[in-house]
Amino acid sequence: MSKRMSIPEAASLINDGDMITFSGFTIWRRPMALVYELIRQRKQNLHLVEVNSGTHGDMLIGAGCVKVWESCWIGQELFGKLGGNLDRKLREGSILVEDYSHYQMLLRMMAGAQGVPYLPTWASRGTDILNPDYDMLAKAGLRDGSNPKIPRHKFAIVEDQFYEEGTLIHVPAVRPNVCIAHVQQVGEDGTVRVWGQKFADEEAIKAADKVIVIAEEVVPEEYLRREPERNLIPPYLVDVIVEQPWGAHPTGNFGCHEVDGPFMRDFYNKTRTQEGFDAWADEWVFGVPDYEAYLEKLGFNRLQKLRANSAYKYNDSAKRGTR
Amino acid sequence: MSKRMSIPEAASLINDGDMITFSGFTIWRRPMALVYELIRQRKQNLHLVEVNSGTHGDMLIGAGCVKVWESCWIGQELFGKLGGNLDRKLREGSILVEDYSHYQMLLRMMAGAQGVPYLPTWASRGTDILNPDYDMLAKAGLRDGSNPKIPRHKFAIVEDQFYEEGTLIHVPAVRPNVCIAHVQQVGEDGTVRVWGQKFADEEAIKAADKVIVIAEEVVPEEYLRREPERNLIPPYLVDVIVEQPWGAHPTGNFGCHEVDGPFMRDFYNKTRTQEGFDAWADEWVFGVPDYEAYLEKLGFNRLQKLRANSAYKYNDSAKRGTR
Amino acid sequence: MDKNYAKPGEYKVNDLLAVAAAREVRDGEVVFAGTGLPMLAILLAQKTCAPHAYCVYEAGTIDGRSVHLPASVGDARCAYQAAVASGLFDVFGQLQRGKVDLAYLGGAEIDKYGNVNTTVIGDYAHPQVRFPGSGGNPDINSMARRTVFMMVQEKRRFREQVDYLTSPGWRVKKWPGGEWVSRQEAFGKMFRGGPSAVITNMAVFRFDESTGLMYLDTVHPGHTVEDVRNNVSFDLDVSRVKGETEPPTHEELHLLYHVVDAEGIFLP
Amino acid sequence: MDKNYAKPGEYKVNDLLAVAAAREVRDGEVVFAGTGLPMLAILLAQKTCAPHAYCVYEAGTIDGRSVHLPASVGDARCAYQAAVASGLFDVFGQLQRGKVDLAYLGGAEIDKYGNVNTTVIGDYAHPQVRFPGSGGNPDINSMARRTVFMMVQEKRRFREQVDYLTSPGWRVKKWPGGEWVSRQEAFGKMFRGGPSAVITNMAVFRFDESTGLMYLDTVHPGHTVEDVRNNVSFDLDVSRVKGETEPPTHEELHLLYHVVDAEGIFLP
Repeated sequence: MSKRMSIPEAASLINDGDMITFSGFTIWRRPMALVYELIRQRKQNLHLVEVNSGTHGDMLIGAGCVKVWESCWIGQELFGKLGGNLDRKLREGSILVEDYSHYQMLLRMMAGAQGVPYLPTWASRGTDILNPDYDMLAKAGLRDGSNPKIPRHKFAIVEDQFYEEGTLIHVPAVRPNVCIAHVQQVGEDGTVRVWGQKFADEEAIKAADKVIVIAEEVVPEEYLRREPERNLIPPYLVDVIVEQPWGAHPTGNFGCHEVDGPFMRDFYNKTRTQEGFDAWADEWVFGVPDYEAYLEKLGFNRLQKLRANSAYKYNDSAKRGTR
Repeated sequence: MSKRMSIPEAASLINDGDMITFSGFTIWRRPMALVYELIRQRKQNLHLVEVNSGTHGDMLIGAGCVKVWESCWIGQELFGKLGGNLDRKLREGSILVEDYSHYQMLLRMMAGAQGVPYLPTWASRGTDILNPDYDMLAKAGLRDGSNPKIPRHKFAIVEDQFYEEGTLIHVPAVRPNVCIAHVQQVGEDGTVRVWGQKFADEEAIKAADKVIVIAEEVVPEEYLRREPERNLIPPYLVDVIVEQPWGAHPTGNFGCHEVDGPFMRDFYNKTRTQEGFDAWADEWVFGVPDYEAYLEKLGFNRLQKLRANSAYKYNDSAKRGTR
Repeated sequence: MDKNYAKPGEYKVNDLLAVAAAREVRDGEVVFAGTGLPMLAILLAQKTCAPHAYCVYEAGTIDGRSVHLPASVGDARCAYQAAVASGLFDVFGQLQRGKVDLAYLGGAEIDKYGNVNTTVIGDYAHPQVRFPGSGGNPDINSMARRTVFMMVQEKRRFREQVDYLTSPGWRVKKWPGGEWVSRQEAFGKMFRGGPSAVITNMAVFRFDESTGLMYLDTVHPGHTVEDVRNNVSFDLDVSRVKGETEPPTHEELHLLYHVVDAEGIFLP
Repeated sequence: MDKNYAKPGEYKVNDLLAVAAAREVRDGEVVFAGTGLPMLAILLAQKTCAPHAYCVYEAGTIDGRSVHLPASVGDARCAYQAAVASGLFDVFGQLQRGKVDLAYLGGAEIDKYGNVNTTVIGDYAHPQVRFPGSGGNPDINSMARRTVFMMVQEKRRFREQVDYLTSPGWRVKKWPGGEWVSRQEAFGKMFRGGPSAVITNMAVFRFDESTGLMYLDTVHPGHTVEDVRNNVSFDLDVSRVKGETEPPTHEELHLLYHVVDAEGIFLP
């Protein structure tokens, strides 16, 4: 009973309206191969809940796949300071945005991962993040309990009884339908190894009901199990395995390849209007039949120049600045 | 400003009445060298708060160092099924015991590590662990807020407002004065690497106000930093470093040495009475000036036969069973 | 496949316990196991009825493929060829998240509702004996889908009511009030199941989930219903006895003595 | 040691920002830094006034010794020779535990109490511009002991009140009611400090912790108090001006351009 699938097969498991989360951090190790395919399959009404977002999220939003976005940050880092598509859709009123802080989003995911309905925190007291006037899911009538994935409250403010330290914030758990993760290595049965920073991958994977893992390479379980301390996730938490080298492009991947900054900047610059987005997508998403064709379009030498040095774990030779 | 100290110097940092926690799990990777020295220095009124206990805890209790013990388990595993000293002291009424479940103790430590006064859980509903008649610190008048380390309540029972999933248990944070940890490797500045299972070490170290790390070996920081994913704790969370090979004996240590079962069984059998304990301590604690003398008394060949095979990470040749 | 059963006298009581417990595992399940007989049971199950079962140890190893039997869940042997070696926060978190299908547990005393005591005999504040304590027993037993208890059959251990309710059965105390209610009522939406079998040296017991009461399911070869009744101090429901417990096969005994516990640690 | 200061014209405004921010670090401190100028500041501090400071990046690396400047806190370069490479739960947990002494932050708008907006311009539900969002700004700013903001000095950015209070200053909203109270009152026992400096292209500002109000501390060489006042849209307290901001030294500039950002990523 192999868990192996192709990118299109894996994408077909995601239903319109699903709550989705992702591996990675801002513009690092995002499951782009599957993100492109979700756009190609024209998914609708997705509910993204992310510890933080980035190029992948802004792309799904630009493509009109997203109805609700709950997170704390979106942008392209050095390569485009806004989530240009989110900015446009929000100004148009065609997307619902619910703001939490970064740590609050992490704790929401951790609560999901740990099977409790909420976690307490001191983070972000005093801010408009807690302003009930800005509870956009409530204003949209989505906190009535009819959707079991949407909690009845954005927050609760609760007094500490144990040490009398004051009022804490309870943030509700997130339990996405699907987590889509891009990682460096997965075993044939599903043991996951992530190199470098783990970001919030463990929490995102454990919080989700279904887990799709796209890996640079599928390796023998026995190999990963020689050092079980280095592995993040056991096989039974992984439902689908896809082998897709370079599957995180244009985002970066520790030990594998650099961020493709020019690609990202081009995306940002061209997609500030919907017409621009559509033209960009016609070229890079709908204009190629699949991810292999996308990589071929990028070309060998462009990718080769992004490859990580195996000692440094990043590319140390490409020109990045002005000197 | 070196953090290096001797075992006696490190032990002298612990004050009578301090709340203490430890690295390890049952009879694995306990900081025994320092535990022996605490007994030798005749510490009094210690308040042990442990995710789980074992030989080290029962030894401190037998020596009369402990006033309060909060945990979920004590024993010597296969080598003595009870915490014989705890059993005796509790029957005598000379120790206060507060029972939580294992996961509750872990969450208490995690709450301390994460800087929140409590965490919620579904664990152990329906049991006498939640029985207010069995809140022994309250019965002893210790939950009046006068000791800032002791929470005002053993538990709180709280309704979930977000998903209406029912009543959760809030368990209070633990913030020990000191965590004493035995690990395999520490860098000169304090970066900690633990091999194999981490148990609850990360939580115990992060929850404590002061951290004493005893290591099999002190190694160059640069060496540990070649693979930062494998390290558990950064230097600034470590206050004191002691190099003490075999410092976990008679408990076992992944990658280093086996549990010394016969030693442990002998301890268990001989210390079921106070007279027995005192005689045992006269031989193994007060009868040797320091840990080096203790190891010398055990002898080279006894220790050598416990040494781990470097591929297996445990000793694969000593006779363990009847075949 | 014809089963080549061993006859009474060809196996010891612990062999039967391990075999009966192993048969509770369904293939592909995630199983929490403790030290001793539970380890034998899950390791045997992986070699017989449930080759794709995953074994999780409380100290923080997942799906180890030990080549030498661990003598404790903290043992370095647990990590050998494991999928993950982490710590308690990982494995207990997965348990709370609902990822554990089955767990093996033990106890000093049990009552007719499956409530177990591993804490004290006698008055809690002034006990006659202090046991090791709860460990993860109540955590696992309140959050796994099914639990199997392995116990010694004695009248004083099978009681109308236990001295201290360490681990929750099918009728429990609801706090803060402490009133006795069904497990289903106490756990509400977070009810996932509960104790599904108690396996002793004499018999296998199961539970009526609506009344919460323990009943006799099968009696081990060499014992009678009457023997069992005489070793239980409450009024045991024997109306549903299905017959004899299936004895170990020679194949299972071979695996136990020559593969699972080849060193003779738990099966001397 | 005599300091060999650079003259106006020998350095750019970002050089001064990085240098001024670096000087806020005390040796041995644990510092949270974000992408860009904050990275330059902590890396410069480690090479000058605070050789034993520890740098923590939000994505999960601690005390890296990068040989190539990271272009993002998620960058693989952050992990080079780090003490620990873990994830957000580790580093935010340490922050909440009170282990972070100082953090560098930024913002699009700031008010006279140091409240910062990085979320929207205009009405929250129908904004004129949507910024990237809070990120960790409010987490760090509510739980670190001191924070230093690095911002662009413009009248429209230094406002009487920000459009959205993303990150808490010295007078904040207390929920659930939303009344304005002092930070000390809002945070109670968990008050640990707060914004200690705002460094812009024109000046350094600090806060009166009792009134919560921002005041002008020093003015950068080449600017006047009047210049600063003209680029602030609230009534700025200039009564405590200490004089000119200490300019960069040639040594600091050398480190910035030839060691810290040798590739010219943030300092072209």
